[in-house]
Amino acid sequence: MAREMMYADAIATAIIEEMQRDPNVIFYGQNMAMTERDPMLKKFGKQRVRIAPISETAEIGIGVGAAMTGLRPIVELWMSEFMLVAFDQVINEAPRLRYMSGGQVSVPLVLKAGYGFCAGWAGQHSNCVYHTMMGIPGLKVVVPSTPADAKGLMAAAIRDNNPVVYLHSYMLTLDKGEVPDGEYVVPLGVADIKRAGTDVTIVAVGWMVKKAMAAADRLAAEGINAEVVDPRTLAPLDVPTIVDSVKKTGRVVLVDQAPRHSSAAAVIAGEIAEHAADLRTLRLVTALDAPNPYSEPLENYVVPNEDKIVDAVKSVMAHEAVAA
Amino acid sequence: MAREMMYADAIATAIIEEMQRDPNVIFYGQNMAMTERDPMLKKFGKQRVRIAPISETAEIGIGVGAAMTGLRPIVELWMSEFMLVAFDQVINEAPRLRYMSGGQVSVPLVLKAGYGFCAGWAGQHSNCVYHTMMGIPGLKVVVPSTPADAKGLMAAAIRDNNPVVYLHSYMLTLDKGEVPDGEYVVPLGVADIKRAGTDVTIVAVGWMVKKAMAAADRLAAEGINAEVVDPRTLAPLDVPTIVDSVKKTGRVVLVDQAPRHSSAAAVIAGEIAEHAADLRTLRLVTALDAPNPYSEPLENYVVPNEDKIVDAVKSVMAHEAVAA
Amino acid sequence: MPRKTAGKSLTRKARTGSDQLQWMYTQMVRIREFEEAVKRTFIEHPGVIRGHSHLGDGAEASIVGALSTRHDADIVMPSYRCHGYPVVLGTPLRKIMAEVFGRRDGLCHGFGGSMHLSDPSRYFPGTSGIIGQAIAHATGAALTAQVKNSGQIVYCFFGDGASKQGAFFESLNMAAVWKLPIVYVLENNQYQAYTHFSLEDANAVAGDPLSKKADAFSIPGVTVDGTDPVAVQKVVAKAADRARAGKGPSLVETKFYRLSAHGNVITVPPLSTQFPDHEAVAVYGNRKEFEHWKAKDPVKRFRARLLKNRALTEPSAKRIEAAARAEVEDAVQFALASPLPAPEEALQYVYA
Amino acid sequence: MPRKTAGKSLTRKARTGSDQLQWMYTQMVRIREFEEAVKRTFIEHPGVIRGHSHLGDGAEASIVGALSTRHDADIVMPSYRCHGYPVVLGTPLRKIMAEVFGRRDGLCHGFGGSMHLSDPSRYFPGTSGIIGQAIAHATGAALTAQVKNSGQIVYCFFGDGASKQGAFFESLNMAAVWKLPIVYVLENNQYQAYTHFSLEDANAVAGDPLSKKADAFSIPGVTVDGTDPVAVQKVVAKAADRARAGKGPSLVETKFYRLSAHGNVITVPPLSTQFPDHEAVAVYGNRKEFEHWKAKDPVKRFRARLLKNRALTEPSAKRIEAAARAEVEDAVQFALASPLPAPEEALQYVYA
Ligand SMILES: Cc1ncc(C[n+]2csc(CCOP(=O)(O)OP(=O)(O)O)c2C)c(N)n1
Ligand SMILES: Cc1ncc(C[n+]2csc(CCOP(=O)(O)OP(=O)(O)O)c2C)c(N)n1
Ligand SMILES: [Mg+2]
Ligand SMILES: [Mg+2]
Repeated sequence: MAREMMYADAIATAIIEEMQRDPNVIFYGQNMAMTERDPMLKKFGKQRVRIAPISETAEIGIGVGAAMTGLRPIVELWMSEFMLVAFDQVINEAPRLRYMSGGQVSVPLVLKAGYGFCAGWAGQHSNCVYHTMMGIPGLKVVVPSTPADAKGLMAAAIRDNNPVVYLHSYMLTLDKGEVPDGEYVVPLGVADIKRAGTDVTIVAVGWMVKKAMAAADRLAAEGINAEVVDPRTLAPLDVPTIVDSVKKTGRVVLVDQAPRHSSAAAVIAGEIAEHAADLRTLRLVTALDAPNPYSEPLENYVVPNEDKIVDAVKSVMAHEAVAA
Repeated sequence: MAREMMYADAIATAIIEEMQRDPNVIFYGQNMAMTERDPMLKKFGKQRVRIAPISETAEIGIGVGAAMTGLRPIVELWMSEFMLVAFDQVINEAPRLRYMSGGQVSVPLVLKAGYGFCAGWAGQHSNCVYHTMMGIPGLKVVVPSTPADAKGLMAAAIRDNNPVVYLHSYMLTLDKGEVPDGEYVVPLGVADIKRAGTDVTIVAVGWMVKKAMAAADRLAAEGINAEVVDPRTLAPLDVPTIVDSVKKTGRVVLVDQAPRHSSAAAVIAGEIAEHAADLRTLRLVTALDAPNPYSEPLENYVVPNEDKIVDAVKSVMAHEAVAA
Repeated sequence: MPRKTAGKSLTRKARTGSDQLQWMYTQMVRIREFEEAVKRTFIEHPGVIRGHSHLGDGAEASIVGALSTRHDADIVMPSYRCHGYPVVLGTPLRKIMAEVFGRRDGLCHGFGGSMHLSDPSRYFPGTSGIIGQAIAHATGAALTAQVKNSGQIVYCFFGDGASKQGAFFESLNMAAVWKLPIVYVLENNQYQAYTHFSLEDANAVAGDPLSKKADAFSIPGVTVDGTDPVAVQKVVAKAADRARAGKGPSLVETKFYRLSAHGNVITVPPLSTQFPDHEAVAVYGNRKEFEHWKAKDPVKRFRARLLKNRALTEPSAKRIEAAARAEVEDAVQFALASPLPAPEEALQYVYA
Repeated sequence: MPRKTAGKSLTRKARTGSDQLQWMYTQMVRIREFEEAVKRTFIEHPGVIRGHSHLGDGAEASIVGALSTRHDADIVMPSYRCHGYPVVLGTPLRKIMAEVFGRRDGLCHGFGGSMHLSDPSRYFPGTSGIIGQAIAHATGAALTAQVKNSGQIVYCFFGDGASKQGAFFESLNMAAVWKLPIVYVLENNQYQAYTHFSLEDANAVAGDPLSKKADAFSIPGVTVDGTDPVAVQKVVAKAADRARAGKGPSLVETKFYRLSAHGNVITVPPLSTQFPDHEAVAVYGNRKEFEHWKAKDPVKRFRARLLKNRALTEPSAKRIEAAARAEVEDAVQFALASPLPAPEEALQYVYA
């Protein structure tokens, strides 16, 4: 059974279901559960659902320590940039402690944050910082692009015994989609082919999956059959699925909301370069090299969009594919 | 005129010379200038040379504010991981303020830190976190590999009107080399071909340049003529020099002390994939996917070394180069 | 940033007497009118203001009382809730409004918006939207003043919520050790976004004032009625004198009440947004609290007091108010008429 | 981590009387002997210890006094200067030494080393090498205890230097608001690395104790002579009782003196390293200070006091010391004989 649900509700549903399943899951953060009337507080009580001050280092660090000693905390961090004030906890504590202890402790922690709110929030609230968390051994990074994935990946993140950064796109908050009822877990580390195609591979992340799908529709109308691959988790990164698609189509466009050298796309392009050796033609479609500007025309100019994806696909189609 | 000098001394020399040149340059950090006998303190006085508490967020944030109002601070941060507790200041304050002000303010700030001390410092002190600072519009990142570059790039960093993260390799601290006397400025954003070659390009960063040079010597003895390219600054990244070299040799090995997906090498590989479209063969030689372990055999296993570079070069040599 | 040896401030000339009080009232009214106009824009011109805007209504006495002690070249570094300060510093309202509207003639040419005003020519270098971080920047500005021996001091404003961020503690410790010329004004408007400060502050939980945090740095800490500009002026003047004398920082908690909601409702475009009810009502269902503080509206109370004390006549009060309204209305029209920036301009200003 | 309802502690049984005092002396001697052996290893077996090791000599009274109030299942979370705590918790010295030597039989199989000991089976989950960060982890462990209602409390140890890191302030505020069962022990050994605390702490600059920082959270703050284990026991017991009673955290500053240098000299391999002179001498040229505190050596003073009070006889003191020496010597031999891990093992333990 499935139900149509908003992306934001799918995330909330997963959290509620997992909290019902496992009494060790707790949930806290700023500006949540302010009053006794809060539905989560009512359901799970004030031991398990809490409001926190603006103290990300302590909030995340407390999550790490609680996870080391038997809880499974979910920390609500709101915008992903707010993690930066506590970034040592994210990339140099949570993912290191197990290793340094020689496997004795584990840190089952979920850091939940929205990212990339390109809606006039200017230079410090709208950027994508996921590249900073990629490739950190011990850390997992999830970026769901649909309501169903949002639910299934949140369930997996909570059940995972490692620290997981769960990044939801603020731009997708209200998007609707079919979401399976009840237990639904999408494994971490498995990319999803959101649309099968033969001519060109588009690899896109989070909000950009939606844009890539729209671009693929437009391209289809022009006879170009694009495959859209959504890695879903940036760590672990499902390189084989991406590389197989690229080997099949022989052409790839990578779309990312972040600026070029701070994008996941550049790293994925590096993998493709090593593993799909006979690829001839690859394009990156990323944000331009500027922080997010405030004013609308400026912001629209910086952030990637459907047109830019369509153009990039057309430019790679102009190359002869070498693959079989 | 030039003199043989240690890498560490070359950095110190640049700082002293620039402080002599410009009274707006100040220098502070933890565990420095403890007593009146400190030579820097004696030379520049206690207004310009200061000791700071273990407060990286304030140390860097104060540097940002001082830079906004007319000073040119150099903040000594010791190990680059210590910046993580203050990472918002590094990637979401210093590089954004100019843009958000519409060009009214500038932030001429140097954040000096050592990185990658693979000498038994275990999981939190020896890692490479430069990838987290790449591709952040407004931020420059410098990684010198020789004493001469160490001096010239520090001078450039101090004179630059933007925030610059200056990352020196702890492993190169005592290495000696010729360093030009007096004014010597290496522009930011210009890669250096450390060794010219024809058969294969090796792109390496920081300490890995030294390993790549040693590997190139060994390869030369076997008749393989490797070109070693040192980007010197990861931001701005001199893509044309790298791509031209790769186009010339047709083969590339990228060497990086960081794990694969958190390496600069992966990002550079992505650029090569887009720009050197007829490249057939690319290999990444990076740290294995683990935090730095404490014990010596473990650490040596994780970190890239000469042998691994030589092997990777031989493996790419087995491919037919397609370039002219 | 222009550098001056701190001159005599215009406002200081008249620190006592009705000139000063009228100046204060004028500035408070200008801030209030400006914020009301921003709020109205969400209704009258939907879509014109993007992102998240935050108003200073309720903070007027704190802002103006504190800045009334300022000397000409002193530096002002507020939080992201920053409209009120440049209003007092003399930045043309046209430029401020145009920035809030994202226009090319805005203070920051549309790059910063409501949260990131900046007017270095008037000693207002800029703000951060990341809570607490600008406390360190302000401390750095004080370091510049000290190193350059410029005679300037820094006024650093931040919220009750920000006082729970590590940057606050680290910065005050360093400022105290280095004896930097800075006054820290903790604007306790009783809420951090939707959270009442009693839910997150350990001093508050124990019934202590937030200024007690000053003990952690062995510096003076005072709490003052932040709805009374004269009371604020008095304690900030003392702190400013201390800073000017090279004795280091002080912490002043001005306690008042934010009169509007935290900000406009957060929406995903193209859904439109407006200011909702104040959190006391919308979140906590506590209309009584809201009405209690509404009755203490600092602008209204100061007006009544000045009239009572005859520091102001009813006609001159009306003149001040009408002038402020006209100035703000002119700013709105100017901002509406100003063009949006051209897309390609976005790649400017990334590097200096 | 095993979870127990807090039982009666072995040590508590004998909180007064000579059993307890002898237990304390024994633990102090075991720590001291262990640290001396580590220090000697740099000379006797150069290259065996890599990286940076930090000793607890001088901290014995603080560690043992505090932990003497511990109940069986209480959690202990120290800083990276962490050898002494597992010694007291009963972790075999063999395993600790083997870890410091980077051997496969080490506590963490050679993955952590001196800075990252961890023995969750004995309620010691692990440490962080990044200053101040583990204060938040310890606070999180206290959250676990509270949520699970396990009856456990947490002993969180950290340095004077760490009390200048934002994590310290943020954590104590949250612990106070949430009334978490935790005792914060600020080990003021008077130096952060090479910096005397008077150069970086605002309380110290003003002549106040560091425990004054507790005011920022409206929690009890006490400073105690950290060279006297009985004095430490007394104040920590009160703080522990408060935590057990659900009344929340306390801050205890134990003031003592680090007797060795911060750590072995930092070198680039293959240069060899040893412990240099204490910073008081090597950096500040202040041998007087060093000798002053050396004369207050907590182990020696406690020994003398116990002998004087007849809580201990000379022969039993000697027995304790000889046993500790033998235990440590055995640990060194065990560690030397233990194999290094095989290279490929490095890819273990990355994920759970
Ligand atoms: C580090 C960080 N965490 C969270 C936020 C989200 N946030 C924006 S405003 C705000 C409330 C700030 O409250 P306060 O400091 O009292 O200032 P006020 O809004 O009352 O002026 C929060 C939590 C942020 N911007 N930065
Ligand atoms: C965030 C951070 N900054 C700097 C360092 C470098 N560092 C290692 S130990 C140390 C001194 C710590 O002093 P203190 O907290 O007093 O502990 P002690 O060594 O005296 O036990 C410093 C600054 C670090 N590890 N982490
Ligand atoms: Mg507030
Ligand atoms: Mg210390």
